[in-house]
Amino acid sequence: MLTYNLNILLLVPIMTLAGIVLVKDTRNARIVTAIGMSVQLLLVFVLLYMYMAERNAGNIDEVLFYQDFTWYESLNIRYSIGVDGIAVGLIVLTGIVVFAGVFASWLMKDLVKEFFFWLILLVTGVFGFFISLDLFIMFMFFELAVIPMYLLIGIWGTGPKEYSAMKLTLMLMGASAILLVGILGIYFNSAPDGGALTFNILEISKVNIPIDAQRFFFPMVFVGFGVISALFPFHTWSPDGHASAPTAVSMLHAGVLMKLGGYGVLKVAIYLLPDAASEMATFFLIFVTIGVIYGALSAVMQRDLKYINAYSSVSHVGLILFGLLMLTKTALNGAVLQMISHGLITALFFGLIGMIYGRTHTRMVSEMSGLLKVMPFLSVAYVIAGLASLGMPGLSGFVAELPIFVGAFSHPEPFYRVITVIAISSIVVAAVYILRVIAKMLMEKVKEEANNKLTDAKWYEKISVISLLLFIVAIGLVPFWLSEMIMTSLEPIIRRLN
Amino acid sequence: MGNYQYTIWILILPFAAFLFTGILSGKLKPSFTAAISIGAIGIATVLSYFAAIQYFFLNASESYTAIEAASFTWYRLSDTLVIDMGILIDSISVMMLVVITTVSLMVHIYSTGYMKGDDGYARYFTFLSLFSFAMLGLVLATNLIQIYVFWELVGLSSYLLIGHYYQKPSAVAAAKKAFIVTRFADLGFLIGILMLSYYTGTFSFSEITDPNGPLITQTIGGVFLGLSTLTWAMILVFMGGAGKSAMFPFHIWLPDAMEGPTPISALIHAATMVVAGVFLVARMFTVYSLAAPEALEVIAFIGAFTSLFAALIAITQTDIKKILAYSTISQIGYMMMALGVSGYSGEAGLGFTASMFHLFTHAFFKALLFLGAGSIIHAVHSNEMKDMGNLRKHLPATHITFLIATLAISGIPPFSGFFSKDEILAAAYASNKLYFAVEYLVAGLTAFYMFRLYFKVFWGKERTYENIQESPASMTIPLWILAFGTLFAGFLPFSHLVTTDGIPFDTHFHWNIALPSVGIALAGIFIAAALYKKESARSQKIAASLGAFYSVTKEKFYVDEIYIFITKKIIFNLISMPVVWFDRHIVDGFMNLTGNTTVALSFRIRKFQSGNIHQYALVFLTGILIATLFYLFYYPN
Amino acid sequence: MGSALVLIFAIMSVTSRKLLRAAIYLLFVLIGVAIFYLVLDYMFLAAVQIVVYMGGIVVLFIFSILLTSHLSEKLQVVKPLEFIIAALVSLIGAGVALSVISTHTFKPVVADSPEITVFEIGTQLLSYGKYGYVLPFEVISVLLLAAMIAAIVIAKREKKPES
Amino acid sequence: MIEDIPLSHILIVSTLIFFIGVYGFLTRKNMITMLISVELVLNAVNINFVAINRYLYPERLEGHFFALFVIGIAAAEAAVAIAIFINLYRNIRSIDVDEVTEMKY
Amino acid sequence: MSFSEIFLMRNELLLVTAVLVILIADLSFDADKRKQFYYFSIFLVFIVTVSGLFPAKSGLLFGGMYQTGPLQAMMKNILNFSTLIILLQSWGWFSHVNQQKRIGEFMILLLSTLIGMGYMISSGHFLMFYLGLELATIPLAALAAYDYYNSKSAEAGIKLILLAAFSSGIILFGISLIYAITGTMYFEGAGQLIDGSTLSVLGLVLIFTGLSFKISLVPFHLWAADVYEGSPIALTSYLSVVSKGSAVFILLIVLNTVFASLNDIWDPLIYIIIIITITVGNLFAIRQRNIKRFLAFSSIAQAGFIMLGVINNSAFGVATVVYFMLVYMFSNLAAFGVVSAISAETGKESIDDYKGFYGTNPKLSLVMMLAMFSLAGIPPIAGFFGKFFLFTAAAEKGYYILVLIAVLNTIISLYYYLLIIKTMFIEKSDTPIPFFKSNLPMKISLVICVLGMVITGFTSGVFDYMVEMSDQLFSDMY
Repeated sequence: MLTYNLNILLLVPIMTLAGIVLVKDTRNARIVTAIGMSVQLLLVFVLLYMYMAERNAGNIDEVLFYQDFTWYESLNIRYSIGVDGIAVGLIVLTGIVVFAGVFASWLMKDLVKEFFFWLILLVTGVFGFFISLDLFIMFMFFELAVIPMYLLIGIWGTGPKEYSAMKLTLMLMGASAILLVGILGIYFNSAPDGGALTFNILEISKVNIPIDAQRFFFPMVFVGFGVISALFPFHTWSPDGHASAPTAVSMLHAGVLMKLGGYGVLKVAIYLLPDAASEMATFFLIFVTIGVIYGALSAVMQRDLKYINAYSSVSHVGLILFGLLMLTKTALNGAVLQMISHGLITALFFGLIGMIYGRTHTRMVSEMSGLLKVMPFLSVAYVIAGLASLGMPGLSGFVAELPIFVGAFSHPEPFYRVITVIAISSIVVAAVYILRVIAKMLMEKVKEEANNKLTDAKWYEKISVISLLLFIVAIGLVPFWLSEMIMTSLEPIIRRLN
Repeated sequence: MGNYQYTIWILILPFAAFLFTGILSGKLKPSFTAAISIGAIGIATVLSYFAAIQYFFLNASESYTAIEAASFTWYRLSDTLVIDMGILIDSISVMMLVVITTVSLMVHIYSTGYMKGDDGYARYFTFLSLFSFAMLGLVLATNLIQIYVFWELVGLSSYLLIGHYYQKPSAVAAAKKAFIVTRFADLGFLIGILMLSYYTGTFSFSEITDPNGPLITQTIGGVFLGLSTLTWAMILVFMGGAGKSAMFPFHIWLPDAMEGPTPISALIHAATMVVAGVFLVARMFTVYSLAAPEALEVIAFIGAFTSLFAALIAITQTDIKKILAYSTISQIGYMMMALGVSGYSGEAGLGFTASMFHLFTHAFFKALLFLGAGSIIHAVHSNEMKDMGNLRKHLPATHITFLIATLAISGIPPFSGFFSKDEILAAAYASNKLYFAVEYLVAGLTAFYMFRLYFKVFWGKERTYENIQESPASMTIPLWILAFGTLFAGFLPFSHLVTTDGIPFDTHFHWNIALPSVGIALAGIFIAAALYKKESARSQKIAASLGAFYSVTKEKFYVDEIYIFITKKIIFNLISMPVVWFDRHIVDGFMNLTGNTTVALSFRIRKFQSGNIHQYALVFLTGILIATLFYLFYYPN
Repeated sequence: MGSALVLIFAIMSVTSRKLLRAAIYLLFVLIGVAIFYLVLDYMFLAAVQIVVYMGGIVVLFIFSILLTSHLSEKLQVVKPLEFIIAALVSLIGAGVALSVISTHTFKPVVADSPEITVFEIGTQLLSYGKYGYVLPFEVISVLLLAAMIAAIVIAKREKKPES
Repeated sequence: MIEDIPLSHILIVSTLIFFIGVYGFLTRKNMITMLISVELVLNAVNINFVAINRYLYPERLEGHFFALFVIGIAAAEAAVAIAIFINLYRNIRSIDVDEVTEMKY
Repeated sequence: MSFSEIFLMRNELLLVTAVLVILIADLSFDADKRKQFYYFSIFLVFIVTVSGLFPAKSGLLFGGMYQTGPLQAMMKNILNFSTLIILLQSWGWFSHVNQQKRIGEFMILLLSTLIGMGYMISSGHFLMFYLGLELATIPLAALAAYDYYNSKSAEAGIKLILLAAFSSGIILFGISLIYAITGTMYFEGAGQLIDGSTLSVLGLVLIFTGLSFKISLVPFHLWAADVYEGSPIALTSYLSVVSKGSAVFILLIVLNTVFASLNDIWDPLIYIIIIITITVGNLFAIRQRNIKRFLAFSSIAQAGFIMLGVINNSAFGVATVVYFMLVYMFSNLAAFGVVSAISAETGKESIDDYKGFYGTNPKLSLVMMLAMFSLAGIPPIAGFFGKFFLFTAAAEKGYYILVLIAVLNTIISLYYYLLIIKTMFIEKSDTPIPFFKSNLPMKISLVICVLGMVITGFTSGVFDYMVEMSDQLFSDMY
């Protein structure tokens, strides 16, 4: 039987990196990147297909395509990789977003080689993170995915880029520092009954870490991963970082990187420390809920498109954590779907904002109007993104948020239902800020003379936009395949929780 | 029973038309787009009529039962909670099918004339298809989530169509307002759904509304503020309905929604979408009636209040579409009130039947009114009554059809409105005399303001018009067809078709109610005729004599201003602004402070490194001393 | 009383305002220490002390003093605050060390010890077994070589080339 | 003769010399005097070694040899230090420690 | 002792030979052949380094005064290797006219300190320890003052020698106390006889602080920044890598042999010192504008991290320390290599001068960036693995709070490392350092460092081998 070698997901980006380094002129650098990421996208779909085929064939292993090599023998660090449905979903997301991102930054002007190099390095980290099953390599890829961000924002960003880049990097690395302690804690408690300590998630999931240790380390792991998912009050890196980042980086960061946090919370904090998760969920839920509402309310008052979207991300990614902390299967499923859905939507948003900015040279909502007339393609895409973001059925946002709310509401504790009601109200606020932008920016008459001459999307921008749109609609209309894939993979986690 | 599999095409066709024309927008000829849309809705209409005939008249059994014509699992939320997409055929959905497809088809045809030459012609038809699809999906929904899905899609298409003239700021604002207000109401709906699903573990109507089902037979949930949790859930569900159906206090979006093209107002904001709330309450009526009667009381109250409130405002408006909008609100209030006073099963369920009946007839005459108004606007290029007068000469077809509809809405026999309104009044009379009195008054007010409109537009003084002429056939034919419907819809034996429990019952005519209601309607007409048939100063005098009351109603009771106050002043300025400030200065400030403190600290302690060897040695030695003393006191062995 | 004298000289050598005098007081201290060694029967050590210190180090000091200072010049004293802190730290340090040492019960003193001859010292110094010191001896020779080169290379400076 | 002088007496003296040296190191401004203070410190330590050897462990000469090597190293250290002092003196015409605070913070 | 056993000491013997050969060769190479002489000397060091790669046996010499084993050999290899790299990086500095003549002396002094460190690491006796320490310090002071037209250099030399003398006085006092208690100076014997009395604790504190001075742990670090700044760059890197590494290693040996039974007592001491060392080092590093001084404080902070491995006080901890030293060597020397290349070429040592450096010298700035990332502990560069293992070592003992404080401090350190990267990559300058070509030895050294930084982390064999050796060392010795 044919099996899928997950290493290829790392190999292709690495070869792309090598290609970028080797080519001489800048034009070729982006072509190499585009080819590399197209191949990667193709491989991602092959993975998706093979995963589903394998599952349909009745393979009920917790993870598929498992590979395991001993790396550091003395610490029992292993290079173990494998994917479950959740990981596959997020890998698909990453593949699409990076593909779209490369095309969105087609016109990148200075230091093109370097830009694509760092971008692909970041992507390598992300793919590595999603396939890894060993806490050590997971952590390694996590940091690998974060650090190129500094240069990407610092060199190619706009506005107060140095400040934003530094803040973002320090806060995220600070979080990963806390996370590191949590991981070490898990490691040293991974064999409470004797035996070899291990970083392997699958193995740790078979033992029960002592409850005291869980109580001590759960907050660390949760906060560590939570910060990259813009956990209140550690979210402030996000608006500044997103606002300053170049287009493709915002896309990847909001689209994919913020999901590392959610994935980590699910696969490490909740899966490995289930008892503490149940105990402490209430406490953290308060912060998460504040974040959800707070992000939405902040977005209402912003004037800069990127800030609006960044705060909206705070709110929407907050919903991911919200769903995760509910610890019910439905909510978890919704949270994972929300990761994918929000990833696509926000990437589309940032991509479009970048494209619009590239034409109008402003991101201030008040300085634009009537764009629908001059750039219908981009504007319509923006409207669809907006609708998806505010949870319009038929688009992915709805099918992701609905299970979160249903799952959250099915929690037996009344407190959870009350808090859910509060969280749900964010979708109304979302409608307010999204429609406000659409109304002001896209509709009415073109007030600015110069804007009348602007052109609509070029072919590469269309590729970027359509690839994202396609999936937003596909998931929105036919959520079944994705949610089933995730649901089966949630089983082990649910079993651990009970 | 029968095979209703084909009904799936009623949904698929408009959707296919939407997708096809949407994706290929710009590549197709506009007229071809229109043709596709019309073709799709046309076939859907035929199928709907066929389904109606099959359901109501080819049905062998005595009662009408709900049939799930099609169903597939769209989305599995958990092992037990499943979202299906399907088609539920029962008396109200079939009735709605007829209403929607008919009015929609008429509007489609009408629009080919009305929208001719418009920039967004193709886009308009694309969205019309989307709306038809969404509205049909809504009424055919088999479960709460499906209805919510299509509910939102209906809202979306309403938003898109209101904003059709997107370069006009007022249209943009109206679209946004409509969306946000209904969205807010939908929040309640969604929470209500969640509460129901929490208690029942299902979304399916067949289980939730089963009179012998667990939700109704067993008391579940606790008590909150004196009402059971279920009641609260049902009130929240109604909140969603109130939003869509523009019940007070969510009515504010509907008059503004008249910024959309007039055919849209006819279709969405008069005949179909706005009655979705009524439909929703009817859909859940079993639960309301058997398990949450308090919620039903709320509905009745809101309905009665809104109908009076909107009627009062309608009297003073000058924009013909606004008048019609307020009249729509008022009429939906009627329907809501009727549902609210209705009992369950048999004769007691008259209110339900009456409400559905009124919904049915209202769709015809209100669509007709709007399309007529559209025809007028098409000719006059204005919405304001001051620009109109004596139009009966110029627009004869429009005039006749408009008059028929006006008589129908005023409740003059034998027009359809008379029969349905009569049943509503009878139901109110049987249940609550106060509501009866209110509705009785509203009937008079309705007749008054409708005829005020009629007289001002079609009689009165001649204005100067630029090449005014009757609308083309594509617009007048739908008017005639709808007029035909308005004339004869009232004779349908509704109590034999649409009842609370599906079992037909006989109604007798309530002469004691019908005659006075006709009387008050005629009174309203006469007053209107006296005041407005000829241009005179009398109306202004009366308005002046009413003073404050007149201006308050003209300003729509300042509800809009209250909303703006709440959103702008309270939510934006008092909540959002502080949140943003808090975020920038406190939360982010704290992060920056941490960084700055570190750097500042770094500057503070630099003296430590003075460059002087003495000091270095001193620090060295002090370090040793501290360590030693630490051990002397902590490890004194 | 001998020890008191040594202490006094020590204090004077660190407080004297005249540089050369400080060196001379150091010399006295060193002599005192040598006498200690003698008292303790470590003749060889005493001899080394006198030869190396007095013959080497102190002479080195005096030379360097002559090279770098004017003899009449009085040494500057540190600021009062610095003085107080230094004195305080030293006193506390001494107090702590003394209290620790004085409270410690050492193992009983071995009164009689074998006579140590220079021959024995020589043998041990060159033995490579346990308690043999040939390796340190070699190492210190490397050290001295290095120190010598170091001192020369630093002190022997050429005129700065014009560049 | 060691019967007359108790070990603790010698240790007290050596400790005092040690701290006198330390005090000198902390207060003397001239580098040569600082070096003198260091020599005091080393001598104090030497006394320790020798005394402990003699009183407690006379069978092995470890302390004795240690002291021997310390003396040697003290000499080497002093030589290098003075070479550097002289070099500094050529550069800045002073060997006062307060003058060598060019690098700080 | 047989003849073959003397080969256990081959590292030191070869070094001594090399010193002697250089001494003689110095006389035979003419003034115009200094470069050949330089290469010749490097070749000698290279031979010594290579000889260290042959498998090492463990054994005791001279009755236990000298003890060696694979781990010690490995540590010496690291030190030799570092010295080799430092010498490779020094040509730029050597080639200046006034330095050319004195290459020989410089080499001799540097190698003699290396001999001292070798003996110190291998010592099994306090006397050897002390002699090694002094041999590793006194010539260094001379080297610090080597640039004798520069008053800063002399100042550095003075600060180093005076404070080193002072600290060795303190160590000696501590040794005398231990001697008073145990009556022996052999580590093994002393370890068995140490009793945990207050006196022994005092001895422990004194010896520990004396060594802390060498490692530059706060508050015994104050000399480090000044000396690093004032010294020639070659010596700065030597101090920060070689000298520090050897001191850490002997501290490990002393703590785990002599004071093994007192580990409950020294744990809190190290615990506190780690916290203040990392924090103070970081806080000072933030503000530095001189790149050498900056690296000095960064290496002070790094020393604090190293102590995380020491506090583990088991074989694993020792292995993590040695591994980190290896990684740290590559990273720090890469950084110093770039600094010294720039310094030799332009004389610029201020961080502000590095603005726009990437525009003119992309390769060097990439090396610098890698070094900074490695020092900050960013994967997949070796520094990440080094730090991770150190944290693991501390966490193994259950010091999670300590690890937390340490990892939070890595954020501060990341901040200032990023500042350097920012200066080079992001900030623009009107007068950037112009493009220049590095000399061949420099290139070689930088390539080695980069390869080391990249490969060491991925090849798990290195670390696993160290753990194994360290286990063996512990089972042999203690």
